[in-house]
Amino acid sequence: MSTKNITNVKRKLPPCRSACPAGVNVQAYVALIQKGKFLEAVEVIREDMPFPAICGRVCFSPCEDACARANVDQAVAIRALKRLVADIEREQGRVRPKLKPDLMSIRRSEKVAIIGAGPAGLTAAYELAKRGYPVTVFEQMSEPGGMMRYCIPDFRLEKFVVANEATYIADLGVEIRTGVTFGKDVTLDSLRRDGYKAFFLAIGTQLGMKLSVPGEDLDGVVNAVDFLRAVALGEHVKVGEKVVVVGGGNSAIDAARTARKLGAREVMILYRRSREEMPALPHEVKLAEKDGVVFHFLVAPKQIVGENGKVKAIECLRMRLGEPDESGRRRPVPVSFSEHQYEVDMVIPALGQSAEMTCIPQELCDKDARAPSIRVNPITLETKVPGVFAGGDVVTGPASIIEAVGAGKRAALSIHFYLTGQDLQSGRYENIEETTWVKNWGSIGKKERRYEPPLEKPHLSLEETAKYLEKMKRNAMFEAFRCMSCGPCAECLANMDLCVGDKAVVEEKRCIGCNVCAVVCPFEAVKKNENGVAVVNEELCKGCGICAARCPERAITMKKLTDKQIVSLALATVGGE
Amino acid sequence: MSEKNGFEPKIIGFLCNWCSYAGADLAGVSRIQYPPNIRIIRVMCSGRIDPAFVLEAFKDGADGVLVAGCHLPSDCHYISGNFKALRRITLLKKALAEFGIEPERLRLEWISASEGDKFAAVVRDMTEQIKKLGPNPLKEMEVKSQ
Amino acid sequence: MANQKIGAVLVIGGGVAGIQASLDLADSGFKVYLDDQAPSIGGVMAQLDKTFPTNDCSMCILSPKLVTAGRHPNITVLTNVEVTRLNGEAGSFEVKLRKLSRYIIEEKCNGCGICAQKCPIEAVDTFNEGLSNRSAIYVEYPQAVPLKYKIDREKCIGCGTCFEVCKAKAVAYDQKDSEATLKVGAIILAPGFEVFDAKLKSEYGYGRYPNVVTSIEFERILSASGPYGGLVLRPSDGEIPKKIAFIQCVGSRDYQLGNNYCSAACCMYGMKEAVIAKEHTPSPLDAKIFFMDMRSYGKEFDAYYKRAQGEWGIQFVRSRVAGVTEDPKTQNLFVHYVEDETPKTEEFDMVVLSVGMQPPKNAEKLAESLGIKLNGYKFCETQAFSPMETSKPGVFVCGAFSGPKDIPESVAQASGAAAKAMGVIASKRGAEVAVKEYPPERDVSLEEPRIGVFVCHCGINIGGVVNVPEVVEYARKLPNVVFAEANVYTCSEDTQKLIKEKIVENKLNRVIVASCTPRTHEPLFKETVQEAGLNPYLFEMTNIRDQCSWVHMHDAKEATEKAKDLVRSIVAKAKLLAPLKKPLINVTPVALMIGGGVSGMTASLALADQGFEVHLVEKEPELGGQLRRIHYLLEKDSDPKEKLDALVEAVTKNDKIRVYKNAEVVDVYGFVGNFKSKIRQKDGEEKEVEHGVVIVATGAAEYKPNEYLYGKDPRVVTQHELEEKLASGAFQAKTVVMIQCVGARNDERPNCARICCGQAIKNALKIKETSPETEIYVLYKDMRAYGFKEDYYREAAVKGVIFVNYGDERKPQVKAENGKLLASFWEPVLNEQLEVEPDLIVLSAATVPNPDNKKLADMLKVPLTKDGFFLEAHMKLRPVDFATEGIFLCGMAHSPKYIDESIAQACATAARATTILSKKTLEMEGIVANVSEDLCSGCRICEYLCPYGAVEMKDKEGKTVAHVLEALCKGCGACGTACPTKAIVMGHFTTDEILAQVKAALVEVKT
Amino acid sequence: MEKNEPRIACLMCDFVFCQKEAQVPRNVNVARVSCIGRIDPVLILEMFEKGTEAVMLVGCKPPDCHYVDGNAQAEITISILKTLMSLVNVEPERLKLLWHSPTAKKSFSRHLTEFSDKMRKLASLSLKNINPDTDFLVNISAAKKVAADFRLRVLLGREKELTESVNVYGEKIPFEDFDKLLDEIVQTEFIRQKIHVLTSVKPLSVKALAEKIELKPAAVLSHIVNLRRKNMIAIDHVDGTTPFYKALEVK
Repeated sequence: MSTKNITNVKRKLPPCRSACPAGVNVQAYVALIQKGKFLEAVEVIREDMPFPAICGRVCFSPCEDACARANVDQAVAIRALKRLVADIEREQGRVRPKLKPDLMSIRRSEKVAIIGAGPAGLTAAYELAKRGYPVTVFEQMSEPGGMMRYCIPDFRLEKFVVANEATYIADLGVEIRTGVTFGKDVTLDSLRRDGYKAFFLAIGTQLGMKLSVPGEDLDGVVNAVDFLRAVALGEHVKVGEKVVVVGGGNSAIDAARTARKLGAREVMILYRRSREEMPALPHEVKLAEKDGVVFHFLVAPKQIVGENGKVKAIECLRMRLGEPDESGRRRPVPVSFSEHQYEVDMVIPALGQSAEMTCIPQELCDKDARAPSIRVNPITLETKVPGVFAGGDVVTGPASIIEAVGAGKRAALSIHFYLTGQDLQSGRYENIEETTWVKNWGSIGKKERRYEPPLEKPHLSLEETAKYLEKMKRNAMFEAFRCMSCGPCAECLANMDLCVGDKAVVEEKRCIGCNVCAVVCPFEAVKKNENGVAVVNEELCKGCGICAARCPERAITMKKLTDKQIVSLALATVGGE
Repeated sequence: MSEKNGFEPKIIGFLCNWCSYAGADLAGVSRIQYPPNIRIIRVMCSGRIDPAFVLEAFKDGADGVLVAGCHLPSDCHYISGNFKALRRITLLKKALAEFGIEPERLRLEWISASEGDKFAAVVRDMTEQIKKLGPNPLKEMEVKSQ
Repeated sequence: MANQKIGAVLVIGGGVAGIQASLDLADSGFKVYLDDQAPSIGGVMAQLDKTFPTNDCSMCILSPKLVTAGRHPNITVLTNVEVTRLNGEAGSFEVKLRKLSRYIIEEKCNGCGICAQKCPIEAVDTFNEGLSNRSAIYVEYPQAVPLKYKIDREKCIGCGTCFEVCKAKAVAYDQKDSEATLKVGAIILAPGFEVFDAKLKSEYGYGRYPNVVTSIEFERILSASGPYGGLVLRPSDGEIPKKIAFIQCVGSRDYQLGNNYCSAACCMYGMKEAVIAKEHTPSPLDAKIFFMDMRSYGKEFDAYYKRAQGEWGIQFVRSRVAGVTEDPKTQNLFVHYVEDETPKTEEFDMVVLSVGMQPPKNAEKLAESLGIKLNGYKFCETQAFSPMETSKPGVFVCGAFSGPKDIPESVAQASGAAAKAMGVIASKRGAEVAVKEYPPERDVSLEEPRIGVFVCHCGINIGGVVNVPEVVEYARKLPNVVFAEANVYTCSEDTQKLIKEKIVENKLNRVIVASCTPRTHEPLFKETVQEAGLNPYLFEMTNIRDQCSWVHMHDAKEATEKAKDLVRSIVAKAKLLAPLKKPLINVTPVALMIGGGVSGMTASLALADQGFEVHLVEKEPELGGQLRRIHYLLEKDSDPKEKLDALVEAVTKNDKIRVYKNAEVVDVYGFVGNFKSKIRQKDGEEKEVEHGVVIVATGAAEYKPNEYLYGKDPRVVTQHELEEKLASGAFQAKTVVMIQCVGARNDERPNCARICCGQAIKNALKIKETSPETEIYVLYKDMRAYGFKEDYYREAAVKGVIFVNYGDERKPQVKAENGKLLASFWEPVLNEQLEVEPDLIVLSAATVPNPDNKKLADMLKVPLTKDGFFLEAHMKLRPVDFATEGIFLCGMAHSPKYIDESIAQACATAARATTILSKKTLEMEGIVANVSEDLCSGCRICEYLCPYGAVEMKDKEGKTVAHVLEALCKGCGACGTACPTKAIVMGHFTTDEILAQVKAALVEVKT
Repeated sequence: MEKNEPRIACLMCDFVFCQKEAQVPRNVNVARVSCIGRIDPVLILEMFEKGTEAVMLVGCKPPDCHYVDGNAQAEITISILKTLMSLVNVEPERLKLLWHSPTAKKSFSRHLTEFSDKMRKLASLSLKNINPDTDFLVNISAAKKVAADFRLRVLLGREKELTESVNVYGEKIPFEDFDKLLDEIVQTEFIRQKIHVLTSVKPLSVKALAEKIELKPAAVLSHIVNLRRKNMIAIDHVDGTTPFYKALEVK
């Protein structure tokens, strides 16, 4: 059973899942990886989102930020695990959706149009298709994937990976129409006329933000988005000898690395704040440094110096960090008389993106916003026009893939409610109690990460690849064991016949209230009630049975795996009894 | 299973407050287990126990009666109540047979406040013995006469 | 100054002496703080199996006192406490105390014991003298008061299990030691003694040979609640011994060890242990006691000795044992000793060492913090005429701390010390204690019985076995039960409030609690119902814990059925309960003192000091009694003449004391609080006086021997006569022979006269002082120089006094030939008959009871011993009380004794009398016999049976009927049972009530 | 199955169990459990009692454990069981705790085969069982009672807490001290339980017990005293000068 439909129920979730905008059941697939059930693990991820391979590569992984393991040593390498299982799955050949019969059986007639085949749009399409809606996705570009396809360089996210996951969605019956420009080829009205009952605008942000310093028009100033898209489209892109990238996000890193790979001799990144404040993923930064990219922190451009209409140098100011701003990061403040110049021949601003005004229907445009965007109800994503929903970067401004996925899921749910006439507010992830039920942090042995994501794909022969993969699998399992299974039973189905539904049961009459069960329970599943008798919280009990093994009065038994059963299992053929 | 084997006798225990009742308490404090057949009735002194009480108890269907007091000669809180009990109960035992009651059904024991063990042992032993004797014959007579 | 006095007393030490002193003070209107270093009170007596000479069960007689002290509203029991400093002076002290942490919140602990059952850590059980283990959380023994657990911090590993299982939430690991300051007017020291460490006598092999045990260990071995369940077993192999040797004087009378004194109690307890061991052993047991002198000097002790030799067949060997060795194979023991100048070895299965008493370990610390002096042995220093006074005014002492002594001596001293303390703060009586007021009683006589039943879970003690909700449900359906409910702890403070509310809400007129034992908890609940306006006798209790859930732990179903039976049975009784009045008796705050010797005068002064009037009746023309014949003391610490004069002067000058000389009491009528007596004065005139108590202090006299030419030859004198000679300077002799036990320890008077040995030593030393060249022979049976008197015995021997032992089979011979006195006697060391020509033969004549005792005993309706001394209520714990309330005895009327002992007893009677005289009215127990006069045939059986003289016959309309003096009735019920016409009804235990209870218990429940 | 093949029970944490292809020797029976910390020491003893000759526990190699520290609990169990087994007079090597992982280099089958081979070299336990001279059954039933005893189990349950964190007084108990204490308790309780088992068959004297247990009579007596304290034993009768003790039923 998918868990996403029971979201209004008060539920306790482990921090990883609760941090994930898409609500991926991390604990469950990690548990499956512990057991080496890699393919099952991918399926668990797909319960909640359609991009295991993509997210396994480029997700910001808020789950890892939240991971309780960090209290002991380091977070579990969740993203890397995800990538590995997705890759293992791909090894097996083309993946066809294996939808559960109960989902496939419902076929609905209300057509849904989704604008934009980026992560938000595709996710919404995926979710709606699973519910049996006929869905059409309209995409301006020639390939689906949006920024995933066009803005992330191949060395980070291979094109075929995006293609595969889009294909998986198409295989569910989603029609993806590429090369269709919204606002030009189709409009809301035209689509309505074509019989579409609901709409999801997930057009993303396509325009790179400007530096807003003198000299920005000079030849040799290319915005990161344009630069990366051109590369992705396979256009011939000329890079300079000395390239400077301005910005600290992943795009900046991508642009820098791409430039370097395209032959730039020197590539530097200028960032206003210090390394700690950089939004880019740390391992990406590391890779960039490995690629020879030089970082200059606490530096901001003042002007681009040109010569003959071409970029000659960039003049910068030193910055220092002041008080924190609304984002919580410390605001950079220019240091007077600290002007200095770098000689460069190419400047790539990578300061973020904004939506294209032309794509946004007039009636939906948020005029108050700094950049063009669509105002929506943050929970339901409905716009002021009934039946029209919007989400993703176009609403939030440039954000992460996983946030877009989350938006796609929310939109899909809203559209479903809209089309079935239900209250849009209902069924949301609310009342989430996020707790880690592991006690005694001190008693947990430190386990260093044994599975770091491979920095670069190794060039290996076929045979070697198989071996490599085996090794990776083993490391992945080690890594998965670092998970402390903080949450209640994740219904991972890892121990299908043993632990599912197995709960500790206290025989009240025998319980003396010594509290040993609560002491040995790795979670907080047993507590004494006001009568001093141990009570098992079945929601939290994961059926490990340690309490039963330790109860000094032997007052605890397991519902399924009883003592008697263990003995008879152990003696089944041996004792002949 | 014969009826006799399933028979659980009811025993009335008259215990003096100062020694024997305290001894029974000590059996409890020391968690010494004995069969649940006895129903204890507290009196201040074993000298208070009228032979009539014992006879009434038998008449009401008791299968056994225990009278317990302080050790002779001088443990008695009331100086000499235990001697009085000794005389009365000894005489009564002799007379019981005339009522058709086995004298073994009536016991007089001296149990001090520190003899929890002894109290439990007496109850255990008495229960066993009366089980062997079977139910109070007066009860059977009653049944027959009805 | 007087205004600053404080009406409270601190009693240090919670042994039997401390408890007695506390009870006397508390019953006389003073606040008492009873402190003990141990976690519970009871002291050594709690460890003993039986007590001599009556072989009473020690716990049986002690435990009611423990409970009373624990519950007394005027007594605050402070345990785990040590005194750190004392400031101030008599009447107004400030004492600093340190209370060591128990790690238990005493107010919350209800003693259920789950913690100890579940504690995983074992420790050595010191109460059982290391013969068994206990848990790291423990009470010393099951009857301990207060029944509060304690964590042995040294052993506890801090696993937290006790905290978890304690339903009362009483465990507090963070509890710290605390300091407290008390303001008191006087202090009584009763810290008791320490048992001698037998390892120091290495020749006896204690600690090396498992079958050598100390006497205190042996007490635990004998105890039914001890490690071996009361069966005597050899620690080496668990076999029942066939032969046990008792070695006396281990750590006593041992000059080399520095313990020259005699421990005073060992001879008797050794004998007692031998006797009880035989009793507890199913197979034949030989017991042999190795002793130097058999010091069975106390009241009725020699009779015990005789029975031990005869009836019980204990063997006695007069020899100091040289050593004990072990047969490593059998672990039997060889006792090596010398008898008849011949070295002998005898094999035994077990050896018991009668270890002596030592001052408490903290004696010096205590003395330092209190500023009192210790004697050379580090016992508390006292003087013959002030045996309870320490060197610091306002600080008194009693019990073994002032010198080794047995229980009755300690108890007497304890009461005596209480009297002394009362004397200091008499003006503040009642100042520190609150009298509890109850609401007026509801008249329920016309109401139908409306019974409320409260069933206690007692945490899981009951609820874990008995299905309490089921019992409650069952109780609800019983006839007349209008209310029933379950409580987690019915005894808790909030439940008391609840019970009171429920009584009012449901108009309950009978209340039943089904919980633990009424022995400890009935008074609490009675108080509760009384606070709700019900007569306390409308309360009943049934015991479904100690006598049900705890003893049927593995049979929940049967236990539940039994609990129902018990509830049904008690409900049947409760239906019939009637309110009882606690009789109130007015008290005349006057004492009648019969006898004007040192005891009578001391007791009179002690009472007068507290403001009570005393009529002191002396038969002789002069006050002073036997003291008049004493010229000097063995201890030499004071001049008896001076003391006598001071006493007489104090008595005659005291306006509270009315002295009648040449007078006698001819009639006593009445009962406690309300006596009327006639005193016939010198002129024959009879005067009637009213008084609340009687104290018998009639003393005793020196036996006039007819043995050994006494009266026939002037050179044969008694010790008293010798003393006169010595005092007047008329003594002159080259050779003196003293013969001990003249008129004592024979068939006619089997008991020891106690003081003659001391007299002989005293006079011998005096002779050696004035004429060192005089040869003195003391012919004795046993030199009974007990306690510190041993020092003088030794001194006399060192100074050349020759002590020669004789037995009954070879008594000394005395004859006069040719004007010469000849004394011949057997000298056992030389093994030959000796003959000397003494100039003087001194007979240590027995002390014989006052010949008037019989008459007085009849008048007072109190008993005498066979010897003709007065017989107290209980030889061990009530040494100065008669069984009849309001009458007391002291001094030599009780039995022969030294001056200090008489003074202690005299003060003791004053304290005991004060517990009555200090009250305007006495509230008696309501459970008494009632005579239905119409039915009474006047047969007098009840009068004859009543051990308290509470039944008297009176005339009612021409018919003689029995009448119960409620003040004297103790409610035992013996009369009611015996009454042939059933005219006597026993309150609260009526025949109807008991029979209803029986009948209900036997109802066959059809389920 | 061939005769003389040692019967081996293998209990395996399900998180280790994923090599379905593992070759299991015929004399070994593999049972899966949720976690190796699930194994109550009593169960292992029960297996020995019922004819198993060796037991192998397979758990996730520390610090891997799906339930955080189930394997640490298993270690505690094993250590106490080894002590008990030597008291029972069963070679402690008959009990093996194997840390394994599904991807370990050495295959699980090899572990099993090696263990089985080792066990084959030991004398058969079932022979001990048949031989009335050995008190295997008495010992094992005593050991079971020890393992089921509150006193021991409460400490086992708190071992980690007390030795790794602090006790109620805020003190940390050195592991060696705790281990020594546990050892003492196991030794003591084993003798007591053995006395209890022996006397539940028929009343015995101290001397007879001392001979059977090979202990000094004095020590036996002191154990009896403590059994009495817990109402586990009582005097049955006295023969001459020798008391005979009989075990009392414990719930």
